[in-house]
Amino acid sequence: MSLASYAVIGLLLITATIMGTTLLLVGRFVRPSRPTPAKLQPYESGVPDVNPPRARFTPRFYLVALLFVIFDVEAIFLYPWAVAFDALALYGYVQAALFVGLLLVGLLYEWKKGALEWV
Amino acid sequence: MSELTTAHFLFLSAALFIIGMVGVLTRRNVLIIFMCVELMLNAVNVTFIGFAWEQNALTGQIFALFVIAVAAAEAVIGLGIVMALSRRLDTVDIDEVRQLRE
Amino acid sequence: MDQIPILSLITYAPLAGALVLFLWPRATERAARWIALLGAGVSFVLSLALLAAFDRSATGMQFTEFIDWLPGLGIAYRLGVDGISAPLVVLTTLLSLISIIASWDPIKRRVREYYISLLLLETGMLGVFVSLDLFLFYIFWEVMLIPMALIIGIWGSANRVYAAVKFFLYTLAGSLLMLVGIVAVYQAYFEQTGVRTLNVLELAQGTYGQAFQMWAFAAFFLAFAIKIPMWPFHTWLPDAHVEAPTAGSVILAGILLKMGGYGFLRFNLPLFPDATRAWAPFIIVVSLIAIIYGALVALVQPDLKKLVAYSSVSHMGFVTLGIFALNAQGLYGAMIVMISHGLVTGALFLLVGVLYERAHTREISAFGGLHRSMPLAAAFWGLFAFASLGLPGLSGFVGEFLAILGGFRAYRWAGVIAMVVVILAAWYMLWMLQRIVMMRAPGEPPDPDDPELRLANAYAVPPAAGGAGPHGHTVDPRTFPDLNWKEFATLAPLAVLTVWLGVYPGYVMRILQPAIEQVLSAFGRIGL
Amino acid sequence: MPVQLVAPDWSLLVPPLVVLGTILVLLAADLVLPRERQAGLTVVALLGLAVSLVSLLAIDWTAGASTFGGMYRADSFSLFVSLVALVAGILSILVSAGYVESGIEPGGMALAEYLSLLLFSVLGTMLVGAAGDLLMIFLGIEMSSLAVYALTAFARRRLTSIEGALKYFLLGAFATAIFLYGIAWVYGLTGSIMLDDIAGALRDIVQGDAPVEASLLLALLLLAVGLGFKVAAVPFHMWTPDAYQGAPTPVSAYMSVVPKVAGFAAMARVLVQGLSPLSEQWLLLIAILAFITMVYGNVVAIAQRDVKRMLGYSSIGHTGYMLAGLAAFTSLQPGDRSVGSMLFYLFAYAFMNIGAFGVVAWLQERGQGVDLEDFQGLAARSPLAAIAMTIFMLSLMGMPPLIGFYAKYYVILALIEAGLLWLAVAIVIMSAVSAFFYLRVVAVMYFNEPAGAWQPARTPLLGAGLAVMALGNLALGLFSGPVLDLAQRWALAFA
Amino acid sequence: MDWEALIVSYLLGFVLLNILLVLMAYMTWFERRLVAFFQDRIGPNRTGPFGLLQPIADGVKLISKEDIVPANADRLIFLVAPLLSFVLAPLGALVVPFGDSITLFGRQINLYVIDINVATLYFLAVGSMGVYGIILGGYASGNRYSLLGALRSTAQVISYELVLGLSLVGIFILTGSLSLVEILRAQQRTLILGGLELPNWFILSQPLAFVLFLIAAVAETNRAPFDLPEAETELIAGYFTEYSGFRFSFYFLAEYINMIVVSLIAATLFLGGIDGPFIDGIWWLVAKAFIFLFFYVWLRATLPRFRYDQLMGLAWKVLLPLALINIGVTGLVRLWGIGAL
Repeated sequence: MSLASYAVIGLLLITATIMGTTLLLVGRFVRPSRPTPAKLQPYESGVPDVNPPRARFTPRFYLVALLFVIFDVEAIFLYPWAVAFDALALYGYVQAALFVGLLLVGLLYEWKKGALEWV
Repeated sequence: MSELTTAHFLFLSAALFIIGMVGVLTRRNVLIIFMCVELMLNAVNVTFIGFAWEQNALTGQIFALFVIAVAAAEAVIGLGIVMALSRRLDTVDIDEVRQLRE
Repeated sequence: MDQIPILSLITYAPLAGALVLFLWPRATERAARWIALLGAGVSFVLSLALLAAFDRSATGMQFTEFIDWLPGLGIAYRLGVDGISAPLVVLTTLLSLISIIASWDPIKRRVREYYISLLLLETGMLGVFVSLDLFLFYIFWEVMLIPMALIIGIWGSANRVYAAVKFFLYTLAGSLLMLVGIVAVYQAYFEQTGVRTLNVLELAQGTYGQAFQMWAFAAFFLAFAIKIPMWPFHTWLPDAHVEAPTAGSVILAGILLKMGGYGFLRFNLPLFPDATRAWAPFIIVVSLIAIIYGALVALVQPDLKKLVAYSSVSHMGFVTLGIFALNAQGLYGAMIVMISHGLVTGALFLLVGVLYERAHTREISAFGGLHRSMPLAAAFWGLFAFASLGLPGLSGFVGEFLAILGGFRAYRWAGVIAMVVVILAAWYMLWMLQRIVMMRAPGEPPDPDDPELRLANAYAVPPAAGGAGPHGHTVDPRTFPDLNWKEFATLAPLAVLTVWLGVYPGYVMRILQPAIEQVLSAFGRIGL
Repeated sequence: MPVQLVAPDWSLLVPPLVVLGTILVLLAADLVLPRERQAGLTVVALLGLAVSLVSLLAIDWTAGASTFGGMYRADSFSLFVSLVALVAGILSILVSAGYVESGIEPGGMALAEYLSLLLFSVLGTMLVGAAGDLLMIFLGIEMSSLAVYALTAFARRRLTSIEGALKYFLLGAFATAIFLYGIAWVYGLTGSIMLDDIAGALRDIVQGDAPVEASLLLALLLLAVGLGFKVAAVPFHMWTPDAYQGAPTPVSAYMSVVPKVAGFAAMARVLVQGLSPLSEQWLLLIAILAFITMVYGNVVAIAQRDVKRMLGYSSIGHTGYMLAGLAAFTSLQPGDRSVGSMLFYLFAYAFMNIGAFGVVAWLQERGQGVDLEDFQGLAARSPLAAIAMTIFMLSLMGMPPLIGFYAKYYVILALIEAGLLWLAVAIVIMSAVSAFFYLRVVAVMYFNEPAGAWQPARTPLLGAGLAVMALGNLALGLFSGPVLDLAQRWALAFA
Repeated sequence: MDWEALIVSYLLGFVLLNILLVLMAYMTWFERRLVAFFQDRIGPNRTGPFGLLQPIADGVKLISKEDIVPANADRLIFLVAPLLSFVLAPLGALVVPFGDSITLFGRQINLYVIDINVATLYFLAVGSMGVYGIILGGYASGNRYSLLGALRSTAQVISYELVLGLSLVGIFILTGSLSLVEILRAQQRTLILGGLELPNWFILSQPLAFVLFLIAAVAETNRAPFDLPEAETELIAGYFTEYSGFRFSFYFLAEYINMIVVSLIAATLFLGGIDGPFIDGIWWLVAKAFIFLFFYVWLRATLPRFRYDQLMGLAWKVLLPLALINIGVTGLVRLWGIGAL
């Protein structure tokens, strides 16, 4: 591993940002800018908006986020295991199976509890 | 490029940790406080990895992995609570949450 | 244990009664009273047997019991009595029994709970007197607090909750300090000998450094000084007495106060002789202040109970005076004052209770002319008032005389001051007696033959239409019935004992002798 | 890459595994049983904890065996911590029986989830006690607190519950981060996360000529602060009153004990076992923390009218006493009473405080609130409940012959043996101060007349629990010898 | 690595960046022509030969359109969000190995920008960061549809992200590495299956993983039939409802660049990348990536959009368990293979 590889990524990230910004700045000299109050209204198919824009939405989005966090961490744990798979051999496999199994049970629990239903 | 030393890791992590801590102590938005805590946890991870790097041992990295896992669990609980709060109160400002007083 | 554990039996007989009552929620009030009487009665009879079997010539503890309890910490279940505690045990059982009889009619509310509290209280008090293990002693000491506070707080009069809490907090604060002292002594003894024990007798064998003694003495002293109570720690006492029901006052004055004195004799003197010597002059001064202060305040009390309560403060001053004179006369005096005060003040509170039952007030001004309506009660009033003020031939005299003598031998000035102050006691007692027994009752038409009143008529005091109590009751002392047989039964034994102790103190003194000699052995001054 | 994986000695893990198994059973039952037929789950949870408690007996704790490469230690310390956690768990479940299903909390609470969360927390606490390295301590503490965060918010329709949970959570997470940072530094400076190795490395550092590095002191401070939050030591106590007041009452009961056990077990493991060579540095810190904690908790409790909040502040005070026990640490010799007295205090505290909250729950089930006024005349309405509450209050106050007295006594003993007389006197004075607010409850129950409506309710399990705790306060105090001996064996574990 | 090598890497990356931009532009043309073909239309054919100048015309048009910032938008975030999406999109391609090495101007130059040992992890990380652009843009717009679109998008992306990540674990087990270069090398070996000599491409040994990856990749890029976040009929274009002009086109750019990057990665992971008959080389990689791109367009032209519950159900109830099963089976086979069973 070389830190320089990451330096390259950083440099390219900066480059890409500069490119994008440049494009926007160039556009600034070309494009018109004639804002009118009506134009600046949120788009509601032409109907005046009465409700607050940050209305409530279903909590299931949170549930998905929470589930994701759990399983993403599971994935993190599986990666090193997968890489060292040959060295860990059967014992490691059993332990990983136990780990995944527990999470799978958790998933089943959520499933059964209806956390995955999206209605 | 100059040589990387443990001190670099430690300075970075200390900076992150202090930023997070100051954030927790000064910010009023629950979510931001929460993010600051996460920042602190990640600062800890950097410390662990820095020391592991110095000692050329894996213990610190393993610890960091566990910290990540626990942080995830913590996030789950925390978001659950914040969500319950915002649904009841329509705010995430900690100063507006004060039913519990004599 | 090859003998009958008589001390345990005495101590736990009331507890057994309490348990029976606790586990029998449907007990009628009548049954509750009888069970309580039985519990206390068994205890009393056993304590008489104890006294009979008590070997007056032997030094040291008798009837000892020992069970290992928390061996790792040197805590054990150790009981035993010597000459100091044995009379107090008997006094406790007697006064408890009397209290139960005295509460027979006056207590009408939550009777079962009342007797449970009373019996628990008795067990606690007995435990304090018989335990030889500091830890056990502390437990009984604290256990006492709750039922006493409940008795004051539930069955007391108007301001009862305040009084109960005040009583509780004062005593608790003192005893907690004692706890630190206990642990400190325990630790000091361990460091010295390598033995972990809380046995009082064993701990007394240890020698402790002067500085350690000074503050450990103070820790114990504060606890006992609050209990006895010594000026300036006495402020809980009048409140507690005034608010407590009659039996509560009797027990409070008759027994609880004695625990302070007992504590001095049992712990402070044997454990910390050097500190005792160092502190004694200060304590003597404070005792004198207490004697004078108590008497002066008693003088101006319009409330009968308060008057008796403050007289207790004064009397307890004699106890501390006697104890810290650190000579035989003083100690005998202190012990006899304690016993005598238990009998006399207990009786006085009973008499106040008798009046309160009839008048529902304790204002001195509401009474008068009792010698006509209640001749028997008036006789008792007279007897106990005289005993209280220390009339020779009655118990009060013996104790106070010896205590003053002890004080005189130790510090001449102290004896002189104390002697002079006795006059104050005569003043407030006799004045009180005159107002409630002799003078005409409020609303009573003046006796035309009374020359004094003829003089008074010149100032034309319009006769009131009867004394008005604080509750607006109209009371007329002239209509009061005399003592009923229960009241008589409670007062008569006390009267007998008062006279007996006054005439023949030798019996008690012989019981006390070995124990007091032992206490004094640490100070090197033995003999009368 | 040579990797050697040694099969762990599962037999040492039986007690925690039983708890884990019970949790799985509960969750499975939750899936198959409809909600109205779940009442029996309380018994299942109780049984699970009881079996785990019994299985503690089967393990030879004197051997000090360990497994998972030393991560999990089956020694006398872990035995006692497990014992306290399990007993407190059982008592808490008894207190929550009935409360959870009843309509006290708007919207009700899901029983199976409640029980499994509670058991998770017990499990985490057991793991802290058995931890042989810092990772295990961290995981155990988190397992024990995360579940309690969720439990605190369990009355999710009641805003105060959520608010308490939010504060508890935010400060708890903050404390976790600080604690972890301390762990990271200890790891970096000693090169290990195994407690014994840390102690060894530190011994070398301390015995060397060089002064102790500032970074080591920083690590120590971070650890102390992090754990201070967990046990609610002043000035890291801010969450406590709100969380106690806001949480459903049985949860308050639970969280006043078990997470505290976890925190103190971690303190003992980290400070006494791992950082004992630095004891000079941390002893004074702990002693001062103990002092300000007990003073603050007891003094502020006086002003409270809400009984749950009062108990919250009083629990801060008790934290101070327990910290004082820890501060009496002198050496790892078997005669040292410090940690033993702290452990015994925790054990005693379970019986007193869960009981006190239990009576509050008992009242709530009878339609009463949680204010002091709601206790008015309880003695007339239910003498038994009043007597139970009296026992708990007096025990908390430290009246003999109740267990609370013995707990305090042992702490004072340890302090005096360690020469910390001033702290012993502070405990005594604070006990007198605490009499004000504990006694007020008793006074209100006995001296006031009943007021307000009263709904009769049947709560057999709760009643049994209260009876057990009331008797326990008496009996376990009088016969505290065996328990104390067990607690005093901690030094065997750490030596 | 010395300074020279660093600069070479950087230049290579810069070139790649620009190539991606051009490719992206022609991807739009390609898609429109192809969809037209599927639908029996002609598609853009006026601007230049075969309409080849159409992307440039589009660009010129978009850059000259007014850039409207709605009144109740969170202005700063609103302005930055599309840029974020755009900047992050091409970064994933940096770890794709385009060949072994060539000698140019007398020095050996590796034909990959960087080789890091956690390349796959890096790709996943960068890919998932793109979602920030979406959620921030949707949030900052101050429009209900935008927010809902953003939320949907986020939920979808993170759900499929899991599948994406877990589907690769099988490959890691087989190669013992997270590096794309290592994975590529592993595929350059030969797989002998029943006497048949096959390339050791992971599409053969990990077919289930391949399918999972493909589905997840399509969902990750918010492409049909998983294009719910921008469902015109439901959400009026979702998170970029309020965007106009060149900012709008940034989201577009990002989407198409993502497609290309995912295609390149998929080709490297499962189809052997630059490995192929005759001479290995970058053309094979391009050809394989093209297959994927074609597939993308084909899907869009053929399949109707999922319903949202179907979408989430698919991820959590079908793909996730399948991915775990794949890992389990792969592990078992591998154990048997190394003789540990």
